[in-house]
Amino acid sequence: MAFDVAVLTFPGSNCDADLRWAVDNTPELSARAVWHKETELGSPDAVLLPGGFSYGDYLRCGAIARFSPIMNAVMAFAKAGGPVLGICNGFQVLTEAGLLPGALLSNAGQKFICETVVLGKEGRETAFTKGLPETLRIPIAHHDGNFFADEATLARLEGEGQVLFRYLNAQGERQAGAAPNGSMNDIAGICNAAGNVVGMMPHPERASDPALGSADGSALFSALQGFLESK
Amino acid sequence: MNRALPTDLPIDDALVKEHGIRETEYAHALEVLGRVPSYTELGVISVMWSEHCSYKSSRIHLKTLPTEGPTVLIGPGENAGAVDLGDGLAAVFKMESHNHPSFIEPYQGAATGVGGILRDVFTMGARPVANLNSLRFGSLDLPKTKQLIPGVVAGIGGYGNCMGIPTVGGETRFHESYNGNCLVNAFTVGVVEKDKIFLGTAAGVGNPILYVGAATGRDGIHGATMASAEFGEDSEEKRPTVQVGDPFMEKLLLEACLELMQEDCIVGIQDMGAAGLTSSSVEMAGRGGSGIVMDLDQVPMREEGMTPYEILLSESQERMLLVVREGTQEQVKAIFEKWDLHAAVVGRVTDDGMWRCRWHGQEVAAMPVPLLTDEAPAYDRPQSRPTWLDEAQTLPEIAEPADLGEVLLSLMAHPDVADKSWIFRQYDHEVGTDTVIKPGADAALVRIKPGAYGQKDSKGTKYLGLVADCNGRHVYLDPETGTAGQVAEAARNLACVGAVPLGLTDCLNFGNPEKPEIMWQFAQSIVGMGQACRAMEVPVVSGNVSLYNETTVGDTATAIHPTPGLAMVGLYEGEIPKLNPTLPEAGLQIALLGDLGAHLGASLYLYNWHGLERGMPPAVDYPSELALHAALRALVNCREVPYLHDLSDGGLGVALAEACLGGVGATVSLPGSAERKDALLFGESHGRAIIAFEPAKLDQVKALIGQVPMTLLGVSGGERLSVQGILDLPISELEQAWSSTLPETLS
Amino acid sequence: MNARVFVNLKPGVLDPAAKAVQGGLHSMGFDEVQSLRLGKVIDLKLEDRPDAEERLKAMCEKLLANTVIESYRIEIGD
Amino acid sequence: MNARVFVNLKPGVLDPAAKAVQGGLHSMGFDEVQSLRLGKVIDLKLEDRPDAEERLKAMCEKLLANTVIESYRIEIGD
Ligand SMILES: Nc1ncnc2c1ncn2[C@@H]1O[C@H](COP(=O)(O)OP(=O)(O)O)[C@@H](O)[C@H]1O
Ligand SMILES: [Mg+2]
Repeated sequence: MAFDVAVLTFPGSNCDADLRWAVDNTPELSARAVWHKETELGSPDAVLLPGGFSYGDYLRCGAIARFSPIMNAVMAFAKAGGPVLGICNGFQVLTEAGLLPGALLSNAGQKFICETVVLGKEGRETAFTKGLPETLRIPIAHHDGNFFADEATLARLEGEGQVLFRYLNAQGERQAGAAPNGSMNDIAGICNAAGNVVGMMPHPERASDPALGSADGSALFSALQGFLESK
Repeated sequence: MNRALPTDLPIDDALVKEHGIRETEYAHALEVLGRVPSYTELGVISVMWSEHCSYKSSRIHLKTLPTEGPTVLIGPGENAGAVDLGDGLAAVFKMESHNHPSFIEPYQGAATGVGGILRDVFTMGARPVANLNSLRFGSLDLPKTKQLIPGVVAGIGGYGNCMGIPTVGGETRFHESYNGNCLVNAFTVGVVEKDKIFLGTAAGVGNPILYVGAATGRDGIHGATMASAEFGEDSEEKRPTVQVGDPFMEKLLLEACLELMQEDCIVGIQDMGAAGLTSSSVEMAGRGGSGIVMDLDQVPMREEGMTPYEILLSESQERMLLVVREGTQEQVKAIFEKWDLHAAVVGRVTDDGMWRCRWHGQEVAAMPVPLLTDEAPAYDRPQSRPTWLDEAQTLPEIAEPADLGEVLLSLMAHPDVADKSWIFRQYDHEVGTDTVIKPGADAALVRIKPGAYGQKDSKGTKYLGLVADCNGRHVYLDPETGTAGQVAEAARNLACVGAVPLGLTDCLNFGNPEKPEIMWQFAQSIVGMGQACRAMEVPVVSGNVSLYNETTVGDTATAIHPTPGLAMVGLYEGEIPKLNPTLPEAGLQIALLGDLGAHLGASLYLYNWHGLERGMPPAVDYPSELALHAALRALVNCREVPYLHDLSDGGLGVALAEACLGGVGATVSLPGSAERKDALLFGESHGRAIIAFEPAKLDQVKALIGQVPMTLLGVSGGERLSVQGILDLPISELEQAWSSTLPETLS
Repeated sequence: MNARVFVNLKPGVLDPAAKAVQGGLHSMGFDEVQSLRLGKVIDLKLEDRPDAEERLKAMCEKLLANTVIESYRIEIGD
Repeated sequence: MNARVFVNLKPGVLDPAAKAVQGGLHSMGFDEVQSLRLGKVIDLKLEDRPDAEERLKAMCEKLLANTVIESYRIEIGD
């Protein structure tokens, strides 16, 4: 039986269908849409929060979504150690909800950026990153992806291997300031202290098919499948 | 009702004139009504008879365009056109202008332009799958231009990105004729099962009319009439309340409407665009041959003290009007509630052919529907060929520049040719996970996922080819030839991604039609479009007209270059094309398809290097143009030709340079030694493309292109573009020239 | 010199952000919120100069406020 | 009851938007701008209730400000 992957839909989500498609294209994974007004998740094996503009995101990205009825269940699922992945707006929602440290400020250039970036994978092994290649080509598409954390938090993230993805330069090398959005330490993705909650600005679902120019992102979904199988 | 309504404002000549209604037009209204209209009615007549809603200057010309063909499901007249994609699917698309609002408030003007065109498409039941945009700005060094571009681009991105519709392409050009009138044309295409298309029609006596979406405010009152007036020096003062877009609200509307369309409730549905509640209700009654009665006090309002006049003329965004089957109201409301939207019953369908409005029970407007639709004024405005054209169409003696390498560098840096990624990087062009060929190519290719609409793809996966094109200089120097050329160029761009054109939509941006020379440009342009569309069998299924794009300063009126923007939709079926954005490797044979071509007239080169807008634009030879397209498609289909690119602005020289931008250079030599080298390199003759393939595939390529002439130019490789005996430039220099123009100017 | 600039949407201009925030507060149970407006406040530290106020006004007109849809108010501090 | 809430980024949080505005002003020749902070101001009209202030504070903590990066200040009007 396939693993049950809950993909949340907030009213302004717009990558939810893309994410379900990428999940469904992964062997043994089956996506299930969960409406934000639900209060129960059912019993999923993993929960994914998609990109988009959850409630228009006029005040702060993810600020209102964090109070959606479904979020209590998501928090309980996360506290119980269930694998949770927030992509782009999903990442923003997770930081607003306090499930991940830090915050996402507006891009340094004050512009929306849509382009494919080179990511370096590092840090701990998580349900979504185990076995990933060292570098991946995955698109970003956001206006507020400029990761910020205070000094202590940043030191902890770096020290504990909680930085999972870092923007590299076009040649795939680490280079200070390589982040197109101004992120501190060029951080593109992180996990929580327990390692079960992951947030990232790049969109792996947009790089999950060779037809789209890169299939590197499908490795995250395969990693989840591997993780769930080995459990 | 105890508060005096401005319904009672006395109607006098001055008020009629202020509403932009001519004496003869007013006389016609008096005759049909048999009485003096009320103030509210006058406002309604004024917007319905405005250029924007009635197409009074353009109607008779538009009628000459070919709008039928085997692919056409729905032609002009509905909210958008629809073409058949096969296997039960249809593509629904349209292009629309938001020029004037964008000049006044670039971000919101452009954003609400995108919002409006999206509604036109999803109102028909189609899920929008891609946007294009066609932009014109004045000289890039003008402070106003530098202020407009970031706002317009951010606005287009802001709306489309939030809605989750990828903006996959477009075109952007610059010319001083747009200094006082920028153009912002937005295009949307959606996909729908072809037997599930919804129309904007009011039928079934007694059926309720529902209003859904944003509450009505005083936004953009007289927006439609503003779009029909020239800008003067004081236009910045007279600006009406600008419409502000709420893309989140529209996203809710989109999802709620598409969900509702799965149920059997809707009789007709139409978005409220220009002239808001008035035009949507009038047009729905017109199409249904019915009548309508509305209770305006039931309309959700955002502001205090609004009058019927204001409610009817408001252009608040993100609103839809629905006619639903009696008895389904509760079901409809429940679906909207799910999306936190409130639907209000504001009226009923009647059968008396009248458009009636009430205010707290009292009738404030009652006019026969046809008066506002089919019987709206239509003019055959006088035309005259501009006298300056005689001189402009002849080419003076032109000295050939000594260093054609310098010329090429300056063309690469010209903003018309230069890298547009500063623009499309701000557009989410990948959401939907279907953008297979992204912005930066000749045309975009957007996949329709197998089975996404329950379809069984009989010939492999379907992809939509999408392109927007218009060369205003060609049209300016000869509207007929120039416009025909744009149809050819759009189809050629589609052929470069393997797509067969199915239909086109246009957005005709011109100056003041009351001036015979402008009217002539318009009429001639339509002649050219019709001619090319017939010859190439591409029907026009929807479109939009934007007139009065001119600015008067002192005594001089400056009209924009005539700009009939075109967007064409094509279909590619099969395995995904194997194409590269630039030359992928060394050792490939580079060849030119089509005639050598050395047509200097109307070229960007003449304008950019010699400061001349002169000469006839290149003409299209349809049989060879069509043969070229067939050849290009065959080459894409065979998947053995990794690079192809059509020739357009800047001709062969620019095309070769563009091919090298990925870092793999080329060494070529030009045949045709008898010709001027500058004309060979930079002339803009139609019907040409360059391709690159493994030399061993030569015979296969020859077999696939049939009768199309092919000239072997040289081979790929190295880090330079070298045209033997003419120019030799490092790619880095070309790249630098090409990529820095926009970022350096706009930072 | 310190100055503070308030920038607000003009009355009658749709404010989608305020609408969304008010909706958010309501759905969180804060029904007492009857209306809400969102504005920007810009605090500036400026070099003293005789035409400072005039120039501040120019900054507002040119950049800090979009006067097509926004109005602004300047408060001069010390 | 009227209330006004000011929301500002905490000191130490780099403000990319403010930096962009200041850069814009400088490039327009307004060199006198030494520093600049951007904040939000939220004007609310609230139904009177005894625990109004407390609840307003809750609104700020929960939604109006993100206390990881922002601080807020409440001004109660009449
Ligand atoms: N406003 C825009 N929005 C999105 N893409 C754009 C825009 N302007 C230009 N582009 C993209 O830049 C590329 C070059 O455009 P253009 O020079 O007009 O192409 P062509 O010469 O093939 O018609 C195209 O892929 C086009 O889609
Ligand atoms: Mg092209």
